[in-house]
Amino acid sequence: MIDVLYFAWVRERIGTPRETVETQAETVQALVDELRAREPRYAAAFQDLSALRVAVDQELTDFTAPLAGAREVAFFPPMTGG
Amino acid sequence: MIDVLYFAWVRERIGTPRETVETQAETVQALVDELRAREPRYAAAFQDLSALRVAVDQELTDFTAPLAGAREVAFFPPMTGG
Amino acid sequence: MRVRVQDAPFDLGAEANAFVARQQGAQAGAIVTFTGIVRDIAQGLDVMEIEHYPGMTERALAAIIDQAQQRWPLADAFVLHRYGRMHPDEAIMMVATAARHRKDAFEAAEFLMDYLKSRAPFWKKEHSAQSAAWVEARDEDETALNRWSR
Amino acid sequence: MRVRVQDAPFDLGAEANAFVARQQGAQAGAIVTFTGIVRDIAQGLDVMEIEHYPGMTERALAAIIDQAQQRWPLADAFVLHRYGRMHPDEAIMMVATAARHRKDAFEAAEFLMDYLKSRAPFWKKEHSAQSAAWVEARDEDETALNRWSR
Repeated sequence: MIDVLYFAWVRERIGTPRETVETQAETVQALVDELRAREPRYAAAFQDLSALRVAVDQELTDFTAPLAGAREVAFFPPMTGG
Repeated sequence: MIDVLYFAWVRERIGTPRETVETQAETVQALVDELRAREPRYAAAFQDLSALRVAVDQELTDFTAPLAGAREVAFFPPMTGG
Repeated sequence: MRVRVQDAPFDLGAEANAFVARQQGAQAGAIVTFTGIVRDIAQGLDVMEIEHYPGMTERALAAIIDQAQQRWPLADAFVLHRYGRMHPDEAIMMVATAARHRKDAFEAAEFLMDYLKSRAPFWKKEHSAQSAAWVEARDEDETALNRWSR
Repeated sequence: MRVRVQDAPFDLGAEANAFVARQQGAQAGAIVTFTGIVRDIAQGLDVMEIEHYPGMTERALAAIIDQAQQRWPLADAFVLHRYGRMHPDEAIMMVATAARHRKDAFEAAEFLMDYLKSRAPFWKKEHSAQSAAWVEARDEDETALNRWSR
């Protein structure tokens, strides 16, 4: 069980800001692959991973990051603060 | 006839902020030489020209600057604004 | 209080004065502020909407300030960033730095800006009468970060 | 009004807000301010006294702003500098710049500071209970100027 959060156009494409996912995925990449296989909207959101950023437990990381012990994963486009 | 202004420790050493000087000096350097010859307080103030800055008609310049047509010459130490 | 994330508008002048007042006696002779204002580049922007990641935002900003304080001898640093909806000419965010020397205050403020532009979880969306579009990250902002990795 | 030289204290926050208000509609998304505060480094400063050259001061500051506006695409720039007597923790001076991009606003503010430190006719004298001494120009300030002569 892991909380998955989406922001900006990723959120819009998937259609929800947050969901709880039942998964045994060991890495972010494995979780992405599971989500992609679910429904076209996930496949669309995760089509180009170079356009996405990921945070595990609110720390920026990359798609190879392990998910062991993680409670929260977030996907979003490159940030545009300031 | 030219107005000569002094600031900061130059003013303190010479003992006046401003005076009108009768001179035919053609350059700042020539004016400095005339002033130095006047009294010890001028010689003291103008002892080390590398420690001084000069403005002619309110524009920073150097000691070789001509005085033809100038109305105001100012001597002061390096600035410390900001 | 070094980080504030809020929906409400803020008064840049009041924030700057409060920041300076906190430096009393700290020998911080140099205070730099940066303020970002909503621009209406395409001459049709109605609303700038900013989404953020509550929880992570505060952590990310605090981590960026920690980095700045490790790199420069700062007396203090402050970041305030809004989210939600705002109009052209409204202030989006500000940073403030205090240091003994101006070079440190300037560099640290630029560093904070470069990092929070591309590493703090904010996303801008521009709404006009006709359309709405997410602002794309700029390559220059990524390039600006590289100068600090020396 | 881009230059102000005055004896009286000033309110940094009010000045910053007024500067931002003047940028309404100017598409200046980036506002940088620098404020210099009287420091009491030797822990005994009673009064900082600043002498200036009335007439030349305003001209020199305006010329420095002209130079900055030629080098960077600025929407606006402002310099306020006090003279006379002031106490530790009081503001001595401020600069403000407005530009479309933050890099221009930051660089122009640093340029203004570097130039007015060494090229505007102000002289500082520090008074303590025991003594009074003119502040000496720092080599670093002269060095800081050189980076702009590219």
